Order: sequence, then structure tokens, then C-alpha cells
Amino acid sequence: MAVDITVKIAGEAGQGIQTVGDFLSLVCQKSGLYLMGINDFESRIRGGYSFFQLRISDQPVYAPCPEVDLLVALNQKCYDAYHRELTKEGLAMIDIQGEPIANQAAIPIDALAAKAGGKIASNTVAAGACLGLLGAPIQILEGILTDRFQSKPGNVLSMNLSAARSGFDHVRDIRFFKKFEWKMESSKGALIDGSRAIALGALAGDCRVATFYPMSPATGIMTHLVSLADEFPIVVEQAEDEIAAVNMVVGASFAGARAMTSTSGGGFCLMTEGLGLAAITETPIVIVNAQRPGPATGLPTRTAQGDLMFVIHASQDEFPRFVLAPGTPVEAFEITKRAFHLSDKYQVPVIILTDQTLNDSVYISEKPLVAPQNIERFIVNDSQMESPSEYRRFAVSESGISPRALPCNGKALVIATGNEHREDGHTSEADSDRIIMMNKRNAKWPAMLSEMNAPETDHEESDILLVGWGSSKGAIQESADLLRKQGMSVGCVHMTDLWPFPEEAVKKILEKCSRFFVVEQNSTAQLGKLIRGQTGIAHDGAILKYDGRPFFPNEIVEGVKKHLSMEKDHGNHSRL
Amino acid sequence: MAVDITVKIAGEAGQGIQTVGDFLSLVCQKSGLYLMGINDFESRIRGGYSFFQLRISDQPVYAPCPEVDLLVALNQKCYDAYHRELTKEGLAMIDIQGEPIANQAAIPIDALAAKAGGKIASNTVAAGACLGLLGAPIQILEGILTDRFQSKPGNVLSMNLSAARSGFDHVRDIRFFKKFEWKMESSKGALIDGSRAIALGALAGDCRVATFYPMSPATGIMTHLVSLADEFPIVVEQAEDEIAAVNMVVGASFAGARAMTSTSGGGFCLMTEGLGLAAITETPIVIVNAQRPGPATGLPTRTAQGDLMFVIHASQDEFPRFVLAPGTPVEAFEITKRAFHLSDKYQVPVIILTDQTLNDSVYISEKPLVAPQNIERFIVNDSQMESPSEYRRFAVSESGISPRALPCNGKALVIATGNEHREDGHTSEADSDRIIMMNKRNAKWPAMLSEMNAPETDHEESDILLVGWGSSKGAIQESADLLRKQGMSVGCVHMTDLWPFPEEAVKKILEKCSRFFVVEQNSTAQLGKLIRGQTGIAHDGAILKYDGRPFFPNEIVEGVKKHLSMEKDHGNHSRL
Amino acid sequence: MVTIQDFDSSYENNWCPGCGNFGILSSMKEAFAALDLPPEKLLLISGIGQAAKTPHFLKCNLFHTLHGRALAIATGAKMANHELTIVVNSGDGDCYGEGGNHFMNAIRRNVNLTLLVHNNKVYGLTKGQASPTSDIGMVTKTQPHGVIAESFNPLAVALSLGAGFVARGFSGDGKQLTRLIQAGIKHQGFSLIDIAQPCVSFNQVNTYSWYKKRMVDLEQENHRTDDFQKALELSFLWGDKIPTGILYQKQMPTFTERLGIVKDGPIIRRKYDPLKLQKVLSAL
Amino acid sequence: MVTIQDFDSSYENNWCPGCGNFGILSSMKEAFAALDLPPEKLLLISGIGQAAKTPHFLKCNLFHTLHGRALAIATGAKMANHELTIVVNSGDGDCYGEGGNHFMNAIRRNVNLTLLVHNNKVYGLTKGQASPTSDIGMVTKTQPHGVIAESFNPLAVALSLGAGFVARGFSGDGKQLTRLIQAGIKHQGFSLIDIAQPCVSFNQVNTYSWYKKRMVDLEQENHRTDDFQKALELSFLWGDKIPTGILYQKQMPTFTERLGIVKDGPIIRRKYDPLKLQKVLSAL
Ligand SMILES: Cc1ncc(C[n+]2csc(CCOP(=O)(O)OP(=O)(O)O)c2C)c(N)n1
Ligand SMILES: Cc1ncc(C[n+]2csc(CCOP(=O)(O)OP(=O)(O)O)c2C)c(N)n1
Ligand code: SF4
Ligand code: SF4
Ligand SMILES: [Mg+2]
Ligand SMILES: [Mg+2]
Repeated sequence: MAVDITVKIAGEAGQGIQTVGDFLSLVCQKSGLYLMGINDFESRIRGGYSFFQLRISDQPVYAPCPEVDLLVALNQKCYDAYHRELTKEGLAMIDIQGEPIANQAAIPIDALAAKAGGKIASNTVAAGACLGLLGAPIQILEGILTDRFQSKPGNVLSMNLSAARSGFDHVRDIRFFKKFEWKMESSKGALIDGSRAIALGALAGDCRVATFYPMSPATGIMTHLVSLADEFPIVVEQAEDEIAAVNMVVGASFAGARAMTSTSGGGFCLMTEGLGLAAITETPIVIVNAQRPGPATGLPTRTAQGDLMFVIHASQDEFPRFVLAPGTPVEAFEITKRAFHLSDKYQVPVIILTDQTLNDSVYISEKPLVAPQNIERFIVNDSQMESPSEYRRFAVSESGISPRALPCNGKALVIATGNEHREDGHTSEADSDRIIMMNKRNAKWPAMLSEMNAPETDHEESDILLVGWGSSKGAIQESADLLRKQGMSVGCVHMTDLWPFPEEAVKKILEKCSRFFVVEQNSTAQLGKLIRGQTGIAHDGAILKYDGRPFFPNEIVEGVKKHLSMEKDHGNHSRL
Repeated sequence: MAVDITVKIAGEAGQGIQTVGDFLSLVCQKSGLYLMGINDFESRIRGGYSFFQLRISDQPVYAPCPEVDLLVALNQKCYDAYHRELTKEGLAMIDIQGEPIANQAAIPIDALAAKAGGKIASNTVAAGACLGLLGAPIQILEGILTDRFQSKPGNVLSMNLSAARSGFDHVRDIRFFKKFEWKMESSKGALIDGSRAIALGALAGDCRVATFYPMSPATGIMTHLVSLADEFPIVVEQAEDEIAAVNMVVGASFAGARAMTSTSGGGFCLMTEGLGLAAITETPIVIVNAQRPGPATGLPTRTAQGDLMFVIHASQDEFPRFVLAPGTPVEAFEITKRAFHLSDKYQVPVIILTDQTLNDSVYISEKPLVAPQNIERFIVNDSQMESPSEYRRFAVSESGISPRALPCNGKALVIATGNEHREDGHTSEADSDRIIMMNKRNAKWPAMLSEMNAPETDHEESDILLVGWGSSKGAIQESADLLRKQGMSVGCVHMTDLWPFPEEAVKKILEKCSRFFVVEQNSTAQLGKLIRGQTGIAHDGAILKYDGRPFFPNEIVEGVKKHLSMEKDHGNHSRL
Repeated sequence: MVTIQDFDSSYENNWCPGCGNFGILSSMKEAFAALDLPPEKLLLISGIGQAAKTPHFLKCNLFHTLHGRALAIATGAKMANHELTIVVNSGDGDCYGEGGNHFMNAIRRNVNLTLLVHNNKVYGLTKGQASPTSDIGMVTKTQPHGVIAESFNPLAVALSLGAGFVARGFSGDGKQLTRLIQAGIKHQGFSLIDIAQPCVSFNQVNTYSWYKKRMVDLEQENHRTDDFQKALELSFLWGDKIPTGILYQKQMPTFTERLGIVKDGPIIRRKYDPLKLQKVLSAL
Repeated sequence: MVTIQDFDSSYENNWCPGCGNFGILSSMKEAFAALDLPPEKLLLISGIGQAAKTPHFLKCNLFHTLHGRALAIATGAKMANHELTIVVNSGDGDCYGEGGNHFMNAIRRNVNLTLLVHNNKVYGLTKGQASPTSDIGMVTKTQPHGVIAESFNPLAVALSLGAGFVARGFSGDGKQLTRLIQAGIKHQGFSLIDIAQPCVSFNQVNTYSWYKKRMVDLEQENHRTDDFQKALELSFLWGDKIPTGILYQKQMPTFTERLGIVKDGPIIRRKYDPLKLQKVLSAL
């Protein structure tokens, strides 16, 4: 990577970090650069410490970097908190009176903004100054400001334009060691966060009803969806609680709409009973569980991967379900789209597992997001039946899938119950019906399994494999690259399709390597345990992080080295 | 077994099957016999098909037998439904006009009752007749009737006495092939069902607050507890829903009471968020999940073992918990008592997994139920602190356990939150606090693991081991006995202590055998998967039943044989 | 012409003989026939309980769901297809206990459906525990010293929440109940019909004769159903006189009208438009 | 003598500058001091939300629990130890949204505690979605066309459920609020104080000045707090005039009194008796 710069914009909640971050990200995108920006904030509305950490590169990047080249400190407190993260030659931009010390660039942000027309434009000043330091042309930001503010009344646009320019000009003489030549290529892809990708994936899956109860980090999905609801045939409703949210979705789907709800762990708990209702009534639903650290309220605004085993086993008794976990916005879009298809096709619930990092971080999506040309539905009506009056919603079939009609859509009556039932849908307590229905539902497993993609691998042939899932994908891949550069034989395995567990594919990959480590954001290596239970192959070590922050590639590099040196100390390696 | 008789009393809901069953069971108990009686009923209040199937023996019995020696059919419909279960020489007692056909004993139950004083006494007639056929002396039943009815006004007692006698006398000349000589020994133990055993275990664990929302098959626990609440220092409250039930228990425990709630799968779903609250605030609670078939409402009055993986992984993120599953009433009593102790000691939630069979069946408990002499509490107060004003509820310790004070119980302030927190209990979003608290909670695992009992084994040295958990214990043991009698080397392994998983103990047992089969009442062999995930050892086959009915020993025998003959057909056995 | 027999179902009814639910079932059929609503145009949704079994006992589309959740599910179904005619059968435990929060919010949303609460003032299916509407002092196996919580007043609470159709029926007065169900279905918006329903197995207090003595038909008292204050007052009457009939009725925009989704036909009937979506995707 | 300063806590308060919660916090401290209730005799229980953070910001025993569940937890705590003085801090979303069912049932049980609902008519902590009390038409990020559900009327619902202490406070009138909190704590039974609380970050409609213009102190209007009908009528007033103060008060037996557990001291203080238990066990 010729360009690899990390800019950290830090300030209090409410100070407009997001605005500065948006401007910088947009400029990078429009200049043909890649980026990945994480949002870190506390569970409060004003004050405290938040930051947006933007990594800019001329190569695709999917992980944050812990070393900061440029710190934009919107207040002294945040400067104090974060300046230690600066690299040796790094620079901190800060609005202070008096002489800046080493590594500081004192910029009178507020004063410049006031001069431009109002303190409100100080974020624009900061963005302009940043771009100046980075060596970017100011025109792109000007274009963005024009787009955003030209319809605003009064001097809003001109104020922002002059604010941007004054910040930009002010840093003209400040040397920033990572200033680079902006090539101004065409955009490499969409600028998108995970939440928006899921919202768009839902539209691409033809979701018609979406419900939610606000909960970080899942709310963003619905905020995006709401903003699109006027243009598409979709209703989004805020429910009174998560129990209502999931059951509304079951009702909507029963009536014929593809439907989704999103939440985080605590809300998912409340949805588990409804999940079972969807399962036994074979009503397709999609649930997004955007993970954050728990237990209980835990760390509401941070990231985690602690719910894997929970969502696989949630709700009483057993039934087929899909569990899918995207690692990037493109995967989030594709998986959400696919979730609706799979749910509809197999008449089973699909759980999408994401996390705060994926939901709240922005990326450049390299692959284009493509709307499907048409939506394959799996619904029948009277005309497709020999005798609508004899329609049986749960007719036994080899595949376990029964033709699905909709209520009040013809002569065929649709009868369904959360109790065990007969083929016609009426409650039955006969053990023969019980066995028939359990077998019918379980009969879906083989075909469902065949839908599962094998894990994506990088350098699968390596001695050592790093195995992970979810948003740490980028960090894991980058750490493997780093280790390979250091001469080690390290590859990685990224699992998105987690349940039904693609046992054969995983086995085939893992049997070849000499050792593998799972890399997870939890404290008990859940994927590791799952792999062991499903394939019998035990991981040789786990690199775990559970402080609520995303993995940095170098942490994984260190983790691998620690494991290897422990092996050396404790005699030869032998697989458990 | 010299005596091994199965009596099936079948009739409509509301016909008083339970009364007949109670009388017979009590007579058997008082005569020094053993028994096991299962209750089978539908989700309705009147009509339909229910039965009480009582197995009587001179040896301990813990499993039902599918072959009926004596069928007491309280109506024609039930005769029709069940008479095929009769053994060749079996007898069906039924109130019919006209000539009885083969295997029938026509007894004018209603007429005899009317003569005795009222149709209401017909159950007593039936009981008397049964005992007559079995060769029991009538005096014991007379004693029981006297105990039960002597305080009733009017002729209730005399009516019942003469009803019993008239049924008894009526069968004098009917030959019943399994009539036997009643030895009239002293009682072999308490006559008890699982629900009552749990209620009593709760009192023996010094439970002070119990909450519930009605749900089969868990309600019985609370009905028993309510009936004892006047005599003991305990409050039992029906909550508005299961969410309230679990959170009330968390609140009660926070305030200092040992507390419990009970439910079944659907209710457990709703409790999972509260479970996490107990976990992160390290508030001891006990939850009984009495399993029934699902998903969702499933089969409300039937039995299952489908929630094992769910309760082990329920609630977002990770935290230490105990999962214990009794297989008999004595185990239910002991485990419930112990659950309160463990919960209090480690400040973690304990989940007791039972099922409809255990909860609703009566047994003779061979071992005496013993109330502990005193209750060890794990609570501190001001006098045990150096400086109460500096008390920190979540002070870090090597064991992970912090001294627990109670709110409003001295100068020490108790501060707790469902958010991640500092040692003093206040919310913290610092990653350092997060790591400290996660590690502190996880630090409890090793000591918790050391509390786990190794599985109970029978003929552990055998080639083949049958591994199970929960109420099928008796059926598994009996099936192993049967197989051994047929010359096979079969033993069994019964797990009560399921989580933290006693890995070493299980490994040690399973490594010795040449093959092992799991025997479970679910469709995916959950214990089998758990064992594989935890020990790496895969089961060689699974004998599964999921029709909502308990295992009969012979079903397991057949299952084992089928597996072995399949092995023969498919070449040699090799462990996966 | 739809007839009562059109709703006959061969599925075995498993209520107790003499149960008040039978009267409700008959009135439902009569009301549907009178409204010329055929089985295939009708969606019955219920929770779990004796009351919630009702849909199985007549011919129709039906969704027998989870304890307490029928209204949430019905709300979702309405979002997907606002043209559905939905009747919800619920019990006092189902609707006012486990489902209390959904009860309040279905009213607040004014979801266009008819809610029949079979109020037997007890948990029937689980064998006789107290329900939210059990009167103070009622003795049960789990409340041996009698119920101690204030009895839940569904009519007053519904009115407080702004409900636009609030009525009480009695399963012992089939004619009135049939009229109420018809009116409820015709009403555009949320209609609550709380139905006094004797449970012969577990409620020995609120029996047929107990009610018969007390029930007063508001229609015969010339009650004006647009008088909110009066309705509120009446909703607190529970003693020697218990008012039946429509306490209050008021037309308001329904949930799906307010959502703005009714003009272009049901959401499920709209077309998926790949071009429009691709435009959004390509603009990122 | 307990002073206001006794409640000072060094834990950082993280509400927005200008938030209405500060007024509530002050009034709480003042009321506690006036009642001579020291921190160690006080248990504050809260759910999740901005309001629910309150207990952290003063010195006391506290349990900051789950979103919506504070009242269920408080009810449990009371069962264990009915002598606890419990104040619950909840938000409009916490208490009337997620916790709606517990709100109704804490009232029905008449649990002896004081409930302070910081009613800012919005979800504060999750950044500004509509809450059950948001007025119809209020525009938010997730309700861009305005709120469509009827606004939840906590006072009317509480009265309908038989609450024995129903009051409205305003965080902009500290003196009155302090009096109300004192009265609520003194009241033996469930006391609801719904507090109009401006949210300067997310509610631009119901601001300090919006309220100031409308608030009418019932005490100054000589309202009789034992007049149920009048209280009910007042509870529906929301417009140019918004009544504050105690709408209704009535003494009734509390939950734990009705449970019959108060006479022998708190349940947690009773003695375990192995002999008595062994007798039961041996009799089986
Ligand atoms: C989550 C959950 N909790 C509890 C139950 C058990 N349950 C089934 S029906 C019922 C009560 C029914 O009472 P009600 O709604 O009044 O109906 P009724 O039987 O009296 O008509 C309960 C508690 C359940 N099925 N699901
Ligand atoms: C089960 C669950 N669902 C959702 C949330 C997210 N959540 C936290 S606070 C809150 C709303 C708070 O609103 P309110 O109670 O009005 O309090 P305020 O912040 O306005 O004071 C929500 C939805 C949660 N913590 N738990
Ligand atoms: S238990 Fe009561 S409500 Fe249920 S069917 Fe029987 S009489 Fe009816
Ligand atoms: S968001 Fe609103 S309620 Fe929350 S602290 Fe800020 S002003 Fe107060
Ligand atoms: Mg009922
Ligand atoms: Mg609020």
C-alpha cells in the first residue's frame, strides 16, 4: 500500500465528529481511494469521548489500524486521551491558544468558523484542514458541500464553503509526513456501512414489512429502511417491545409479506419464543441480531461476537433454521438478500448475525450491489391446486416443504397453529402426527445444508490457518498477510454460513493444515467449540478479544506468535 | 422381580382417573411395594383420553412398562383405544351391560357406587375392585379412605367405605393371573412425584421467594409449594408473565432471599433476558425448566428433552451458570436443594432441567429425603468489613466471587447494574473494566467445575455404554439390565450435572468402552453433540424418541439391537 | 348467501360440556353469516388458552399462535394485507395477562380488527389459576387465600387508551352478542368486545345465573354510545348491575390508514421494481 | 439529620447539559433529605434509559436493571423484604413501552413503592425515536411522517387500574416536585408520579417554555384528591391546561400486607426450621 493513513477524529458526543468523518469519507470515495472507518462512542448523547477512526488507502482495507497518523482532537480532553496513539511523526490537530508542542498543529477552528459565518461551521473547517494536511484538492469537498447545502436557505452554503477553504488554507504551511499525491481516480465502489447494506439487502430480498424496537447497534438498519420506505413497497413499524416486533413479523409473513425484524441480544432474548412459532408454523421470517457485549445491557454501543451458540440453539426444542454472519457490507447486502430467499424457499427462520463494528463502520464496497431482476416466490394459490377445498398447509412431502398458500387468497383455507398439528394444520396430540411433523420439519436439513457456502479461504494450503467469522474478517486477512510477509505459512478461513453447519467443507479445509487458531470476539471461542462438536476437529488455540473493540490486525499477529512460542516452550505441537 | 404388574386406568379428563390412581398408589406404598406411575393426558379439561399407568413391583422400578396387565377402562372409548396393550392373559375392567368378552371383567361400577350412596363414589368402587383383583387386603384402602374422608360432613366416609368394599367383593370370583400375595411390609419410602420433590427441595434449599406464571408441566411445582407456604417462611406469587416472574426472582434475590421460578420452554424463552441480568449482576437465582415438546406451544402436556443446548447457551454473551438435570424424585429433591446452595455460593444462575415425565409421575423414593440441619449463606454485613463505606459489590478476587452484601442492611451501599461495571458496581464503558469483569466472572468456572458430580454409572466396565440424562434414567438402567440378561455387555451412564461439563470424568468413562449410544428424548441427540464438542468423543449411535411419551425399557433394548445389527451389515465398527 | 352451516367444522370440539365458549362460537357463526362473510374471507387469529382454541372449531382461515401474542400477530398481518377481515379470539389471561402490552398498543394503533375476549375470569386451560380479571378474594389452588390484586378492568383501560369501540357481551345472551360482533366487525378500527363467559369447571363464582341477575342491556337503557364520560363511568360498574352492549363508539382513522398504505392496495400485492432499487444502489 | 449533600456522588453525571433530568435529581435529593431518609435506607431501582441512569448520580443502594423491568424487580425485592423503601426511576419508554405489562400489574398489586417516570415523550438514550407518550404527529428519524398512535395516557390508565396515588410533576417546578416525591414516599402503597421532563436533545416540541405556559397546580385550584371522577376527568386534560400535583389519593392495603407477610418481619429475616421441614418430608 503506497497510501495507508489513519485519521482519528475525537471529541465529545454531540460535537459533530460524524460530520467531519462523513466529509472526509466522501472525499476519499470520490477520489478513488479505499477506506474503512469505525465509529466509537459511549452510551450518552452529549459529552464524554467518541471518535471516528478512518483508515485511508489506495488498496482495499477492511480493518482499522491502531496507530494514528492524524488526530483531529475536537477538545483538549480528547487530545489528552488519544495523543499517545500517534505515530512518531504523527500530527494532532487541535484548537488551542498559544504555542503548540511537538506533534501538534494548533488550528483556530472555532475562530475560523466564526469568521466564515458561525461556530456551527467548525466541523467544516476541521474537514478542510484535514484535507489540506493530507494534500487533497479542496474542490471535491466544495462539491460535496454544494450538494448538501445548496438547497438550504440563507448563507449556509457560502458559510460552509468559506469555512472549508479557510481550514484548508490555514494548514498550507504545516508539514504532514503522510501527505500524498491524490491521483483522482474514479470511485472504487459504494461508500456504505453495514446497517445500510442490510437495509438495502432487505429491499433486494423484497422485504415488505419490517418491525423493530430501538436497540443499539441494530437501530441504524431501520433508520435507513425508514428513509427508503416512501419509495418502495415496504412498511416499517416501531413495535411496543421486541416480543411484538417478532410476532408482527410472523403475522405479516403468514399474510404473505416477506418480513424482517432487527435487534440486539437483549431484544433477541425476547424474540426467542416467536422464533419457535415461526418454526413450527413454517412461516418464513428474517431476524437480524446485531451483537454487542453482554450479558444483559452490557456495553450498549460496543462490539462483540458472543451470541453464536445462543442463536443456533435459541427457543425450546429443535427445528431447522439458517444462521448467516456477514463480514463486510457487501456480504451483508448479499446475505440479507439471500436470507429472504432461503427463508421463503424452505419456510424456516433465518437469523443474520452482525455486530456493532460491521453495522456502524463505513467501507468502500468493491463489488457492485446488484438488485435481483426478479424475486422468486414460493407461494401457491387455488389455480395451482387440484382441489383448493382440500388444501392442507402442512402436507407431507419428501423435501419437508409443503405448498404454502396465503389466507384469504382464494378458496383454500390456511390453518396454522403453534401447537403440534396434523397436515391440515389443526392441533393434534396424537403421537403419530407428532412424529410425522417432526420428521417433516427435520427433512429440510439436507437441502438446507446444500445451500450453505463453503468458507471463503485465503491461502488455504498454509500450515497455519486462522479461522473466524463476522466483522473481524478484514483484520484476520490482514494479519495473515502480515505473517506471510514475515515468512510464515499462514492462511485464513472466513465462515459466513454457520448453520446448518457445512461440516464436510470445513473438515476438508481443516484436515489439511497442521494447526488452526480461531479468532473471535468472545471469551470462550464459540466457533471453535462449534467446529469441534460438528467435525470432531479441535482448534489448536484461540485468539480472543472481548473488550468491546474490534480487532486490529497486529493483535492477531501477536496472538499467533504467542501461541506458537507457547507451543515451543511446552514441547511439540500435537493436535488435541 | 416376583411382582411386576402394570395397571392402566384410562378414561376421559374429569372422570377421576387421578383418584383411582392415588388410592392404588397409596395402598401399594403402605404395603411396602414399589411403584412408578405415569400420567398421560391431553390439553383439555373434560373428555378425550387420559390414563394413569401404574407399575407395581416388589423391586424398585423407575420406568413404565408398555404391556398392560390390568386395564381399568372408565368408558368404552378408552377400552377401545387401549385394550390392545393388554398382555395375553391381561384383564380389562369395564362397566358394561351384557356379556363380557374374553379378557373383560364387566363390573357395574356406577351401579355399585349408586348403591353405596352416589355415583360420585364410582372411583372408589373401581379402586376397591382393582385391589380385589390384585389380591390386596381391603383394610389398607379403608384406612386411607378414613384418613381422607373422616372430617367430611354427612355420609361421605361411609359411602366411600361401602363403595370400596362393594367393588372389592364384586371381583372375588374373577381370576386375575397376576394376583399375588401381599407381604405387607413396611413402606419402602416416600410416595412422591417430581413436582413435589422439587417443591420440597426448594424448601430444603431455604427458598424464600418463588414466582411463576402457569405453564404445564411446571405448574405442579408451585401448586405444591403454595400448599406448604403457610407453614414455611416463603412467599409464592403468580406473576403477570414469565418476564415478570424471572425479574421478580432477581429482585428478591438482590434483596437477600433465595429465590426460584419455574416454567416450561416458551416461558423460559421469555426469561432468557432476566437470566442474563442475574448473571452480570451476580445475583443468585434458580430457574426450573420443565421440558415439554415444542417448538412453540408444541404438545403442552407431554414430555421431551429438547432444551438442553438452549438452556446451556441461553441469553446473549457468555457467563458461568450451572445446568442440572435430575432423573428421579430423589435426585430432583437433592438437586434442587443443591441448586440453591451452588447459586448462593457462586452467585450465578442455576437452571434445573426436568420434564413432564419426571414432574407428573409418582415413584417410591428409596432414599430418605433429608432436611439439611442448617443453611450456609454467603452474605456479608458491615461487621465483616474493614470499612463498610468503601464496600464494593464487585471487588475482584481470585475466585471471581466478591463478598455479597444486601441493600439497606447496614452502612455498606450495594450498587449493581445490568450494564458492564466497575468494582463498585457503577456502570463503566472502559475496556479495562470490561476485561476485569469478564475475567472475574469467568474465573468462577474452575471451582464450579469441581462441584460437578461425575456421571453415575452402572456396569461402567461394559463394552457398550448407554448414556442418558433426565427422567429416562430408569428406562435406560432397566434396558441395560435386560440386555445383560441376554448376555450382552451393556452398562449405563446417567448424567445429572451437565454444565459446566464434567469433561474429565466423562472422558474417563467413555474412553474405556468400545462403543456408546446416547439415549435421548429429542431428535438430534443433543447430549451426544455436547459430549463430542466437549470431549472430542463421538457417540456411535443415538436412540431417540420424540413423540412426547416417555421411553419404555424395551424400546431402548430394540434400539441397541438395531444399531448393532446395522453395524454388522455395514462392516466393522469403528469409532468416528 | 353465507349460512351458519358454512362454518361447521368436523374438527372435534374439546371444551367442557356447558362451557360458556359454546355460546360465543354460535354467535360468531351467526354474525359472520349475517354479514355474508364466507369462511375464505375471514382470518381468525388467537393466542393460547381455551378461548384461543375457538378458531379450530369453525371453518375459516386461522392462525392459533402463542399465549398472549395474537394481537401483535394480527397487527403484522394487517400491515401485510390491510384488506384482511381479522377477528381475534383471546382469553382474559391471554389478552390482559401475558398479552397486556399488546392489548394496550393495538388500541393505541387503532388496528382495524375485532377482538373477542372470552373473559371467564380464570385460567381455564391451565386448570384454574387466577387471571387478571379474577375478582379479589376468589380462591383457587394457587391462590388459596384468595386473589389479592385489583381486578383488571378492560373496558376502563381501553377507554383510557382511546379505544373507538368498547363493548361488553355475555355468552348467555346470544342475540345481543351476535349483534355486538356484527357491529364490531363493521366498525372501522379496533373493536373490543369483552365477553362474560362462565367457566363451569373452574369458576364457581361468576356463573350463568350470577351474570343473568346482573346484566343490563345498555341499548334498552337508551345509552348514547358517543358519550365518552358516561361510557367511562359505566365501565366502572361491576356489582349488582353490570352493563352490556356498546359502551362507546367513535370513528377514527385506522392504523393502516394512518400508515398511509391503503390507497395503493395491500402491501403484498405491490410490484417489486428492480430498476428503482438499482438506482438507489448505484448512487451510493 | 440527613442533608442534600449526603446524596452527592462522585460518579460522573453524563446527561446532556440542560436536561430536565437534573431537576428531578435535585428534587429527589431534597425530598429524601426532608424525609430524613439516609442513603443507606434507600433502594433505588431503575430500568434502562437516560431516566434509568438516575440512581448512579446520587449516593444510595441501587439496582439499575433491564429495559422495562424495574417494577417487576422492585416487586420481587419487596417480597423478600417489605421494609425496603424503594423508589423506581423509569422513562416513558421504559415504563409505558417495554415495561407496559409490569406497570399495569404493579398498580394492580399496589406494591408499596414510589415510581418516578421521567416522561420526556421520546426515547432519549437510543437517540430520539417516538415513545408511547409522544404526541400524535411528532416527527422523528424513525417516524418521519409523524407519530400515528394515540399518545399513552399514564394517569388515566393508572386510575383505571385502581392506583391509590396518581400525580403529575414537572421537572421545571422543583418545589412542587419535591413535595410530590415526599408525599409519594409517605403514601403507603403504589405511588405514580409522572414527571414532565424536557429533553433538550430530542424533543423540540415539549420544551420548558411549552410546559411552563400550560402547567396548572391542582393544589392551588383546591382540587380534592379523594374525588375519583374528578381525577379521572383531569387525567384527560392535555392541551392549553395541564394539571400538575396529586390527582388522586386513596389508602388501600399494600401488596405485602395482602400477602400476609408483614406481621412477622421481612421474609429474609425469618429462621430456617429443619425440624418442621423434616416432619413434612418424613410424612410422605
Ligand atoms: C409463554 C406461555 N406461558 C404460559 C403458557 C400456559 N398457558 C396456556 S393457556 C394459559 C392461560 C389461559 O387462560 P386464558 O387466556 O384466560 O384462557 P382460558 O383457558 O381461560 O380460556 C396459560 C397460562 C403458555 N402456553 N405459554
Ligand atoms: C430489551 C431492550 N430493548 C431495547 C433496549 C434499548 N433501549 C435502551 S434505553 C431505550 C429507550 C429509553 O427511552 P425512555 O425509557 O423513554 O428513557 P429516556 O432515555 O428517554 O430517559 C431503549 C429502547 C434495551 N436496552 N433493551
Ligand atoms: S375449563 Fe372452563 S373455559 Fe375451559 S372449556 Fe372447560 S368450562 Fe370452558
Ligand atoms: S437525550 Fe434528552 S433525556 Fe437524555 S440526557 Fe439528553 S436531554 Fe436528557
Ligand atoms: Mg380465561
Ligand atoms: Mg423517554
